[in-house]
Amino acid sequence: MTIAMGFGIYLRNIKDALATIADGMAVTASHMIRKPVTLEYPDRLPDGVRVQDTLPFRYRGILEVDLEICTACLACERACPIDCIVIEAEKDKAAGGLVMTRFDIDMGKCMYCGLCSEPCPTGSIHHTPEFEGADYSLESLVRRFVKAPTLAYKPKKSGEDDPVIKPILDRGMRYLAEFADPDAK
Amino acid sequence: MGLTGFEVEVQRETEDGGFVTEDMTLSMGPQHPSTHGVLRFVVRADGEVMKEAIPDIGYLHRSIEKIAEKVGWHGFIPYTDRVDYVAAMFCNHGWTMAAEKLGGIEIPKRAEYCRVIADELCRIHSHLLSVGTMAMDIGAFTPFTHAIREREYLNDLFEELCGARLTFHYMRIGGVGWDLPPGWTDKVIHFLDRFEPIVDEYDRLISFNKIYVERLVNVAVISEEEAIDYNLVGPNLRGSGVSYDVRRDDPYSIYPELEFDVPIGRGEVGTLGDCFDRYIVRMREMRESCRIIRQCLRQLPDGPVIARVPRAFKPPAGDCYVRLESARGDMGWYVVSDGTAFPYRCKIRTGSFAAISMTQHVSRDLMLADLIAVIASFDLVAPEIDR
Amino acid sequence: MPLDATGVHARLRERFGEAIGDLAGTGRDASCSVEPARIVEVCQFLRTEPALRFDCLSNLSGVDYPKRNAIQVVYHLFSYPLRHWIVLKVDAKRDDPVVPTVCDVWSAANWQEREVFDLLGVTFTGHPDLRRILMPEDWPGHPLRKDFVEPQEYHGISTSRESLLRT
Amino acid sequence: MTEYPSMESLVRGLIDSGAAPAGVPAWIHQLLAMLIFGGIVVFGFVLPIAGITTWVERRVMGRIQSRIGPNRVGPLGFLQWLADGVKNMLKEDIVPSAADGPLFRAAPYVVMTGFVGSFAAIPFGGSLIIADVNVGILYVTAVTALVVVGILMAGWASNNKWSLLGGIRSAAQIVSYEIPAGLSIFPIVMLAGTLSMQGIIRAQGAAPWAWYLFDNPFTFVAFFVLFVSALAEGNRTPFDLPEAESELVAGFATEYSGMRNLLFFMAEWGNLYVIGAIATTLFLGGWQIPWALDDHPVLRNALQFGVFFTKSYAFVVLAIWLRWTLPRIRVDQMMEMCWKYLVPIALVNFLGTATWMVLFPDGVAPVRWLLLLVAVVAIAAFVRRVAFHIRYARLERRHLSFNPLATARSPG
Repeated sequence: MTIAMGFGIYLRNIKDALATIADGMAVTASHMIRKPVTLEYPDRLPDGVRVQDTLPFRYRGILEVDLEICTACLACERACPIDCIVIEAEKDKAAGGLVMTRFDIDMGKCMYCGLCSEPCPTGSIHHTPEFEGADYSLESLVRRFVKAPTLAYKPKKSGEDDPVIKPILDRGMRYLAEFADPDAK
Repeated sequence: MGLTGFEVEVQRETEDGGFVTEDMTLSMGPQHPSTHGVLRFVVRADGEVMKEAIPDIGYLHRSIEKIAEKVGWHGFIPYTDRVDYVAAMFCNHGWTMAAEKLGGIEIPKRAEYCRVIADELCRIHSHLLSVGTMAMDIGAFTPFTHAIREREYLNDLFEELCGARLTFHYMRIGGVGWDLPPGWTDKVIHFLDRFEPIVDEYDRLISFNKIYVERLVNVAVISEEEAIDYNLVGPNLRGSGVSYDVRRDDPYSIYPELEFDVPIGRGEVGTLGDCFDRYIVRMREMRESCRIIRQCLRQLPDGPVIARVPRAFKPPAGDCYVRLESARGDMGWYVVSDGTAFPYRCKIRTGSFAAISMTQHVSRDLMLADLIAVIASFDLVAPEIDR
Repeated sequence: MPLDATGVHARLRERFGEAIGDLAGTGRDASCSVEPARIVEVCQFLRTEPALRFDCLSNLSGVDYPKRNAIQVVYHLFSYPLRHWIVLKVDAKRDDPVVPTVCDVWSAANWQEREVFDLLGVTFTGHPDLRRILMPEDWPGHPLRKDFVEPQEYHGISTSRESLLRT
Repeated sequence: MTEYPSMESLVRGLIDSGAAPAGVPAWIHQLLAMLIFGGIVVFGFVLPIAGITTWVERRVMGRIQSRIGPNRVGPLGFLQWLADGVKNMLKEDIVPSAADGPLFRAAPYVVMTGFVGSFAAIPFGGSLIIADVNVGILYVTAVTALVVVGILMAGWASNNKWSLLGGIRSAAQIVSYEIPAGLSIFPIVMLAGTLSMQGIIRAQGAAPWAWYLFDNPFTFVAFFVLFVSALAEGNRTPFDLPEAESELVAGFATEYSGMRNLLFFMAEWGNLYVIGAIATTLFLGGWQIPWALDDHPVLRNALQFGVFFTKSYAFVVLAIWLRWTLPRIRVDQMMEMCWKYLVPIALVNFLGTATWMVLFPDGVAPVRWLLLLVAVVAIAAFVRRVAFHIRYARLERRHLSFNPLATARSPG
């Protein structure tokens, strides 16, 4: 009796092994016929397509600052949990406002959390879809946005009318509406 | 032909004519293909049979608990992404839950739904990696790539939801960072429609493969009592037949409003509590997660997704302990506040930490190859252990 | 029958009297302090008493309170059969923190105590394998103490990187 | 049956026709001719086939895994194997200081010898064989066993515990699986009445029902036993325990780098073809073609070579396909499978075939037809299953991803 049962188990083991292996092989065989899903980044993309352009709006890539609309409020510097942003600005009566002498971001330290772009009042500091940031030295990863002392932007009550600044500000506000301000629809 | 310093098993004759054999000490890891990051095991083996495997951790210790004391309540959220980077959403959720509990913040309904949808997607995300690497550790590489392929779609979804593929930083104290993007829910539905058959296919490819089953059944059997005694959690605990899921039994967020089953190991092909049970629980949990996401998307209410929380968030002094069901089970956050803008102490008790403390106990007298199956079946994730 | 924290606390008071402090906090976070010397006894009681049956040590953590000159070891206990909770807090002296181990009560305590020993320097007497767990064996100090100062270098390796921002 | 001119007679013919200088002993001619033919076979066939198999393996694996595989070097990435070979040759040849130098250096050559040596007796066509020795099949099984010596040497000499475990596993595995493999060769040897490779092929026919595979139910089973044992001897998944990546890092090859590492893997991939050639010779009618073509020896040999190569290479693809489907078995299960499953079954086949030969000395035609039908039905069922899988879970990236690239047709 037990011998017969044991032999039954023996045969069942063989049957199970053959059946499950065959089914697994059918799955893999079916994949040989299906299309692969690989995207051949970066050099074999369809004509004229940049991956950066296809990324979603919320994508948190390398940080960019539009100095034209930066109010030098230091909200981003305070929000950054790893202190990778440094801003230096001082009041200058002659120039009529805050003058920024330094706006540095160490992209080697940045962890792309997006906390800096949330409190920004104008959408000046924002993430771009750019993600290819490899470089040869740590020093070159520090992005220094202020080339020469710059007057900080002052929001106008009547709305912006400077034709140079307006599109930039519009972009910033749109960014805020869609990205940074969670309440906006 | 100098072969000095070669500590292999040596047979020597003893005085009474018998043989003594020396054990071989193997250092498995921290650089070893199947130690899931940087774990190390000091294995004492007699040929292929292990006498003991002593885990040695700390290679991925990034002092996240200490960082918590330095960066403030909001600023710590991105760091929680790194606690368990395979399933970052849960750590986001745990930290924000703890902070909200301390600060007494009500969060909007829609935010709860967004959190649960993200959590469950993340659970699938994490379980896919777990079952995939498990198959790879057992020697089948193809299931791993299939799992990663599906995971890639999830990454796309997460990228659209929160702008990052791995370190999400989606949740905020008081809600979530962003509402679901337009058209995103349709994509999730499409994903689920496609994913559910893929799970079946995955089952046919590997789960019930005779060789695979034989490798896993009756290996490292953990009884119910042992599992609780060692504080195993999540799929590892349920694999031992304990029907306990924080989502169901100690509900948080909107889980009481949702209908789902808690799969437990049944020992259908071997002994209850073996590696196969732990594995198959994960496979079944992915299906349940699909069910939960579908319900959430159906019931999704309108409204804001974040409550008004001051930037200088200072919860009153006190401590709290919150638990949530992460991909690796019950994750405990013990957070102490002293009323300042910086957390006073944050202790993260993770599922993998308990599981790895158990490996030494369960790995006695297993084969060397079984140790790999045990590591994989526990779903050990090194960053979560070391933090 | 699951008990709430008050019920568990009442049972403990009944059994151990003054060794158990008052109940503080509400709900899940309701905690009571325990005299360090009697913690093993209390845990053993909590684990074996049929009406309590705390079979799971959910979390064991340590908190440094330099102002009170204490390191507090916090035990979060949970019962799978009865689904109730209690939090125990043990204050150890900061200059010589010694707490008896609860390894024999719950196996889960083994590694969690090692972690508290490593990061806060609490010595758990009677622990079978009290070694550093996360930090290197020869690391000076216990990092989660509030007065811990990170050494400038470890075996000749600098522990910090010069900031490129203020140059 | 037509007596085909063998390569040896070709040599003799060359000597007789005076193409070779006189005054030199005939055996030197013979030896030189052998060397030249051997060189042609090794460098013209064996090494390229091992290399190309790596490319085939990676392409097949890629498709199985929804990937593309190598597609940059040459058309469809075909020249990838050459690029890899050149890269490996240029790499540093590291010998660990604690290793046993001479043994460590020699091991890959021993493995290579065992693998290349087997080609001396493997046929390519009716008259294309280096040496049609009368103990051909015995010679092939014997010389391939040299591989285990090399692997054991590599494992021991590396002075690395992982390598040693790999070497020991390999030894245990190959020694064990020689037995079912040998026992599955016996029925064919009995049926054919010869050990010569060409003799065995000539005893079969070109049509499937004239193959030894369908001769009787026992040879039908013996074929599968042989295939499984051969996979184990070739260290292929599910029997890739000696180099089990997730367990033993890279097993016996852990410490090897550059060209020596390449030699090991060339032997591994080349052995796949050897496995296929043996199975084809024994069970699938070898190079038999339905036409005699006595007047066109070149065409005949080309056709025969084509038939033989196709059959053999089908096994290579099958082994690759198996490798990327199956997990790896454990070392105790490997032994259990050999001694509890394959050896008894092989013994039954052996005895069964002997009995069959006594009962039906001329074979039974209906049984042949029936077995052929079984095989056809099994394949048809399998194809239906594949179709089912394709229908069941479609890979549609279109709806899933926001990424417009996702729907673009990927080249290659």
